[in-house]
Amino acid sequence: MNWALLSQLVVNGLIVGMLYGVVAMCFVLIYKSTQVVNFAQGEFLVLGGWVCLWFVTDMQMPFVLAFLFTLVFMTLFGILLQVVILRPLIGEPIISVIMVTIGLSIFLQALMNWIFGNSAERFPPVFETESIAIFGLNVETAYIMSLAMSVVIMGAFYAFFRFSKCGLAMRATAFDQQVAQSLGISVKQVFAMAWAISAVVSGIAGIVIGLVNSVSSSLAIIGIKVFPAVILGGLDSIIGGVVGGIIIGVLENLAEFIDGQFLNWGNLFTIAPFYVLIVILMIKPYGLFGTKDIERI
Amino acid sequence: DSVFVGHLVDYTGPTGFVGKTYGPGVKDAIDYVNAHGGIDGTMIELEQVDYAYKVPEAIATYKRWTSRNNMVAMQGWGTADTEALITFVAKDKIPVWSASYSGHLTDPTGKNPNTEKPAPYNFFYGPSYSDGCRAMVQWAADDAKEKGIEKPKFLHTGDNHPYPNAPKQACAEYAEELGFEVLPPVVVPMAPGDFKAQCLSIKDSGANYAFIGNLGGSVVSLLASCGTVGTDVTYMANIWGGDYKTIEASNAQNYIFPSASPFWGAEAPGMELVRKIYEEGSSDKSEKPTHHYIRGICSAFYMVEAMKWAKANGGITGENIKQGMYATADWVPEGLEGVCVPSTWTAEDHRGTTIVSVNRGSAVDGKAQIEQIATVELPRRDDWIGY
Amino acid sequence: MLQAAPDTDKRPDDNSDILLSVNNIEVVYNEYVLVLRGLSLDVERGSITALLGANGAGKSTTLKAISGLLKSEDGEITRGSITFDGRTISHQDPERTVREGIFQVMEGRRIIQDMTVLENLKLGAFTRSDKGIKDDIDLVYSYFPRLRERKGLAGYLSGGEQQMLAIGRAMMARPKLILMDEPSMGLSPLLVKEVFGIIKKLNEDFGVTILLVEQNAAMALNCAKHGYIMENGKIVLDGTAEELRENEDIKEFYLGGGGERKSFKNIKSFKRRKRWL
Amino acid sequence: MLLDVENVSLSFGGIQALKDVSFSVKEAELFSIIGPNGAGKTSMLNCISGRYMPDSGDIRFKGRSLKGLKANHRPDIGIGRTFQNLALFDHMTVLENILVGRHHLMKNNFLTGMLYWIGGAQREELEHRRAVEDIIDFLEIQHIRNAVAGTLSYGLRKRVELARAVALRPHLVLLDEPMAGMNMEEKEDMARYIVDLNEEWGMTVVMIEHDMGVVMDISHRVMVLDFGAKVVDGLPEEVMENEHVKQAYLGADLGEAA
Amino acid sequence: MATTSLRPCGDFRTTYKADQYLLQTKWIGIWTFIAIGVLLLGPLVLDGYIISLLILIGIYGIAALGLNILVGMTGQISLGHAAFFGFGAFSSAWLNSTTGIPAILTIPLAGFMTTAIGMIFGIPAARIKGLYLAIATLASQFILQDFFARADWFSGGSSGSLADTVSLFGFAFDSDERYYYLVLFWTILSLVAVANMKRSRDGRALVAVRDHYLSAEIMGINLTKYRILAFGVSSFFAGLGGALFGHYLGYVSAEGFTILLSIQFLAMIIIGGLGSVMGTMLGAAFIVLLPQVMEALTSGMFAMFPETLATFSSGQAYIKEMSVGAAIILFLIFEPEGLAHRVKLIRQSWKLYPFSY
Ligand SMILES: Nc1ncnc2c1ncn2[C@@H]1O[C@H](COP(=O)(O)OP(=O)(O)OP(=O)(O)O)[C@@H](O)[C@H]1O
Ligand SMILES: Nc1ncnc2c1ncn2[C@@H]1O[C@H](COP(=O)(O)OP(=O)(O)OP(=O)(O)O)[C@@H](O)[C@H]1O
Ligand SMILES: [Mg+2]
Ligand SMILES: [Mg+2]
Repeated sequence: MNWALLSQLVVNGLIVGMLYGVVAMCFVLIYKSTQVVNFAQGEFLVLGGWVCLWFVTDMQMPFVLAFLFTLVFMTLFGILLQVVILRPLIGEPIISVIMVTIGLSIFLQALMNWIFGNSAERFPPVFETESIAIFGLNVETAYIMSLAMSVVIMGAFYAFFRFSKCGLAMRATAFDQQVAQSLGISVKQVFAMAWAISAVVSGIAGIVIGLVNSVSSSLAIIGIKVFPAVILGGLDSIIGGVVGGIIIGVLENLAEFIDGQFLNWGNLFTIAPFYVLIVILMIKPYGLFGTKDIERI
Repeated sequence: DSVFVGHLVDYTGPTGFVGKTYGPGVKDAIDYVNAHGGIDGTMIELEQVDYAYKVPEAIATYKRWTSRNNMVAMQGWGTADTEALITFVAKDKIPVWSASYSGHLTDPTGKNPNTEKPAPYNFFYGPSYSDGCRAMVQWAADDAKEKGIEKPKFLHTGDNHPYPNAPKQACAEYAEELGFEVLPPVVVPMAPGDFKAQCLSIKDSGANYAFIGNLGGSVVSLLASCGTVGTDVTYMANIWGGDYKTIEASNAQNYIFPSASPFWGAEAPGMELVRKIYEEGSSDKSEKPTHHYIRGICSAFYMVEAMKWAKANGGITGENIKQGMYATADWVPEGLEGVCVPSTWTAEDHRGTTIVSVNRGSAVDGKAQIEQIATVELPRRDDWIGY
Repeated sequence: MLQAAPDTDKRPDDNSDILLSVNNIEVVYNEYVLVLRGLSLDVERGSITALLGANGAGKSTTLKAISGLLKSEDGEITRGSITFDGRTISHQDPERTVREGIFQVMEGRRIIQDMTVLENLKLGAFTRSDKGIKDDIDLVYSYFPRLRERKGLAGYLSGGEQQMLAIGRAMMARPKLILMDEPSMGLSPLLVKEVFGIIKKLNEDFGVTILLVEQNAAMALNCAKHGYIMENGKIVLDGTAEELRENEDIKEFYLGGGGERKSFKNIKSFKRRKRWL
Repeated sequence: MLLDVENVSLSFGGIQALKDVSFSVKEAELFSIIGPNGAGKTSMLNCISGRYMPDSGDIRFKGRSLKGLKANHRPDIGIGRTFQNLALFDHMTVLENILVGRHHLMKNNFLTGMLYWIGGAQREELEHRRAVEDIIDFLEIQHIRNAVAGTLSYGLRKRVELARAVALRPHLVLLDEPMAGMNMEEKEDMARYIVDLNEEWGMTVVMIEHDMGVVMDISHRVMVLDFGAKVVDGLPEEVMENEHVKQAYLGADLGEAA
Repeated sequence: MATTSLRPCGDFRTTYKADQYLLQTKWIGIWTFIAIGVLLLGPLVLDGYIISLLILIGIYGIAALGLNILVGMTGQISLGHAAFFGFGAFSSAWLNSTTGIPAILTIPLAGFMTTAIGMIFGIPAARIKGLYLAIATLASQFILQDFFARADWFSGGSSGSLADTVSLFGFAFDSDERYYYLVLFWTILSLVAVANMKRSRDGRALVAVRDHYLSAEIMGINLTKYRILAFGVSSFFAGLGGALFGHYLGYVSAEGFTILLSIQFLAMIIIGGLGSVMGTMLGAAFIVLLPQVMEALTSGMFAMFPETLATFSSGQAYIKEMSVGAAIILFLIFEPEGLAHRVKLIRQSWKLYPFSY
């Protein structure tokens, strides 16, 4: 039993999982307020990455400034999206809206390939130390940044849904748009807000992922990779998203460990999370923190 | 008059990373040929279609070409479309030059017991994936001797998909032959992500040489992650996994990868023509081409010369072009001396070349520096046909 | 403890101006089902107006047309107009209409099941920003003590409890005009009286105008000032509550027979359905 | 006795929805349950129809204990019901909705269904279609036969629900507030249907209803629940005399039809 | 209120039998037979390109039909349909090559093999619902994909496996024209079968489970049984389609049965109209034709005004792909309920013509 390796893998899992968690939160936010699963999530991430990279390399901005500009851009992007595409779909079948996000991902994917190119591009060094050692494992500095951020974002979201009137409005909209309207809630505004916030958070995550992996369109797959995380935590639970992310992160790494050390079966890294996912769902059908729907007649 | 050639490319799909650099090579080359008299007067009508790596689109497009444009030959792209079309092209007698170099495409008669799947009309320029990997291993063997490692360890990394798996078994067997200890493969997803976990496994396994079966973003992520983790393993790539873009994006060090042509900017008699093709070509000049671009040119030129032969010997038809491919041995298209490796195709053996040049690349403050460090010539072993 | 909402502190009787008027509207569902065939009605400021009619007559549709909630059911107003306080509100977004002071109590409870009772009440006051909210919650609880005890999700409430919550939500909103769709549905006799008490109170003390759709015609006509009877998407009869209470047909079909009603048990034979058209 | 409920208790977290309630319903009886809102009436029906399993106590139907009998097997032994909050299949037509009621009486499955003409699916469908049409005629909903249930008005949906319950061909039919949202005239119709079901079709009826007029007139016996506990049961007149009922349910002036 | 009935005026039925006809009105019947006739004559007039498109539409249509049973009728979203499609393709090839059963038979057999697999992967549906289930089906996608790459004995691993040409009594379906008839046969069969299922007991049960599973249970429907069976039935058509696909290509490779295809299947049924049989076919046609049309449009545009578009010439491929995405978005904005819904409304309006309501 190789404890050193195991511990390193676990640490890695925790840290990478935290990032999954951030992306998961973007899903949850959209779902919580519109019941839509956003298949274009991955593209949102990549967009954030590309835009920030563009500010840094082509606009020669210092990273921090570029970072902020990216967030502004993503906000506008989110709102634009809602106004142009999602507003006409208010009150339409959810599944159609989900399909639209799929169309959107095709569109964005192609657009970004065109504008930013198909190949991967590396951020110029942002932190003076590219990586730092934790328990003997070198970890990209960017992750530490994301770690801090995700904690902040999580707190903010939590408070937002717990205490603010908007939080209530969003949940009401998610439950039944017609009822929400009858209470004077502007479904449009709720959607706009949800998509804007989600886009911003995606932007942050995208930048981190870009810093670590270099920005490339194929990173969009992460959008689908976090599905298990989201479900595991419970579709409508912010905290759940993060916990789910961490669990999946650690799982992947443990799977890799077991695979590499004992089974040599290959590919457990990708598959294991899904097996576990199914098992957990069989025990807790609404994930770890998801609210179960009311079965009363 | 003119003949029709279809050209499948993937610019927008998952393999766009390299597709975007190979496709233009083919197109520019054909445009150049047309601009300079075509095939002794016969123009080549090339239609380029981006099928985004989607099989049904590839099929539909192929059918359109065969039924509407009576296509005589085709320039294909990836594993997905090439394999989906194997039986069609054989039936329709349409030679295809794919950019998928899977070993089993090199067996036109299907006599290899391992595969028994004939691919009579499939051609490609360059070493098969298996041979590419074998060459890497052979180089590694010498390298290990120099370094004085007496039983070097080798492992294969890559996703569990046809493309990365193609050379897996063949390469492992050869490594055993050469006295490597072959470790169980490490699976790395084809989609990029954080691969520190895999890097830790590789590091822990104590491998000296790791073969990278993936391409594009995935390779970038792997090299980057392993760079962070800090493994002292020599990474050796598949031919599509190694180019200056990958090296620069991943900030790789001492990255070994094969090639079947000089790199952009290298000096060789044939590079003159390559440069002309590039300048006259329509591809965007924003970034400098990779060696995939040059391989695209070679692939196109072999087809063109086979067509020339066919025209001289009873007309440009699929069958004749196929025969044209067998006409010359140690064949270098005219004007591309020193660019395309001398190749030989026969009716039993579609391994064009088994000569592989081995390169080492490192990113020095963001710019890739690549040097050729060896040339490996593999024996044309019969048991290696088609696999 | 409760300050009346502004501009509604007049006595209900001394104002005879029209708050809401629906002029000859036509409503079509999914582009082919014609439901309202030129319906018109007026609601006097500060009054209670009852709207009665058989199942499927189009009462709920009428209310939805006023509040603008038709859209989300592929319904649309193809003809006619609706004016509220002199402003035309047909075709305008429902949330806007609510902000302008029309609140609908929808048919079939429609409370937000995965929220607590309290959250539901808070949402009732979504458009309000004044301080009164806390007190009003207590007011609602004082009317429906059951609700205070129910701490879980509203979805688990009993049918009647949900109905109470729906009404409570309307009390929280404090609009100019409340559209009530069958408020007494599924309530025990005791609570039915209670609810009509509330309706009166809202109207008299807080000057809220009320358009009341109710199957319990007796009760409705008791507290209403004016009444409309509709059939197949049209108004077929209207007048003051007294007039209607005296009308023979109304007696027979809505109030249940004349003086002493015949037992439900003995209604064996088919009854000729009186129709006004 | 057709139905015996013996000391049934049921609680949800803190809330005691039912405190050992016992009562029994005779064959061919028309039995009403009344009580304040939240008294536990619907919960009682849910226990009988298998939606909830009682925490303690037992329910016997035709002498056979229903313990552990899944809800979806209860139609087979002859229990059918309607729901207080509409529970129709909103995207099906009225006809299909009612046909679903025949589900447990039909044999054809995916395979024979797909073959339809071969293997008798068609014959069976037509038989049951006939049965359903009788119910449609009986409840006078011919005109909406092909309407999509979700688009119907509240009162009409209630009626379709009754039709669906009748289609189960139950011995015991449980009706949860069948007359909510109906005007006097329609209540009279509804009352007629229920009485006919009971007298002509010989069904035993357990009905929850808040309209005292109807309850008094048509039910043979009445049970009153309050706070989950049984207050009284007996003939309608007796029950109406009960002080507790007057106070907690009817409110001061008694017996008056709501 | 007769307006809510979907019957055209002047079309009275005298028997319940007549009322349950598959082809609701005389005219629909006539048109259907005309359509089938045209399709039968197709190969005589149409060129190979169109034929191959029709073949693809048929094959994907069959598979999508299966998905529509699962998603449209039962309300269980599946993101793993492509995997079952692939499984069908491999099973048929495998059965045929190992047992020597003629391909014409292995095609339906593959359907049944896939049914078994589908039901195994459907077991979670016993407890999991909605989007949770949807993501759980992602698992089947990845697990099966992994299996294809791993199981050389079954799928030929990285070098794929050969699928024989189908032949019946010595008549080989070896050309597109011939294969077209095989596909047409199975397509029509599947359409009729599903249409029949929809109007019989179990079809209704599925829809009931989707619309209101609580009351469905009280009405005597065994939820678990139907939820899992739905997976089985849907997988059958996936497998059937896959098998036809495999033998059409003659060569099956694990490439191309990815999540992307699964999503495309979803697109087909959503665009076609959830729960609608004919709609599924329209949706399949939409998705198969869209890229072709866009290709033609874009290349046509660039051919027409080369100089004005010169600046974009490098972007042609991207513009095409973008317009595919845009087309899907726009379509759903204007027709969120799918093609079937639009067709229905059009039928309504001309039935009630000249009185619009
Ligand atoms: N979404 C819809 N689509 C199509 N038709 C509809 C829709 N909603 C209602 N209808 C039809 O409109 C007519 C009137 O419905 P409405 O709900 O307004 O009646 P109502 O007067 O409220 O009846 P009730 O007293 O039973 O509630 C009914 O015939 C109904 O079938
Ligand atoms: N699933 C559940 N979870 C939690 N509490 C429940 C549940 N079902 C019922 N209750 C509670 O049990 C009590 C009885 O509910 P029930 O629906 O039986 O009342 P009821 O007699 O039908 O009232 P009504 O006449 O208003 O329909 C209610 O207070 C309700 O809040
Ligand atoms: Mg109504
Ligand atoms: Mg109840």
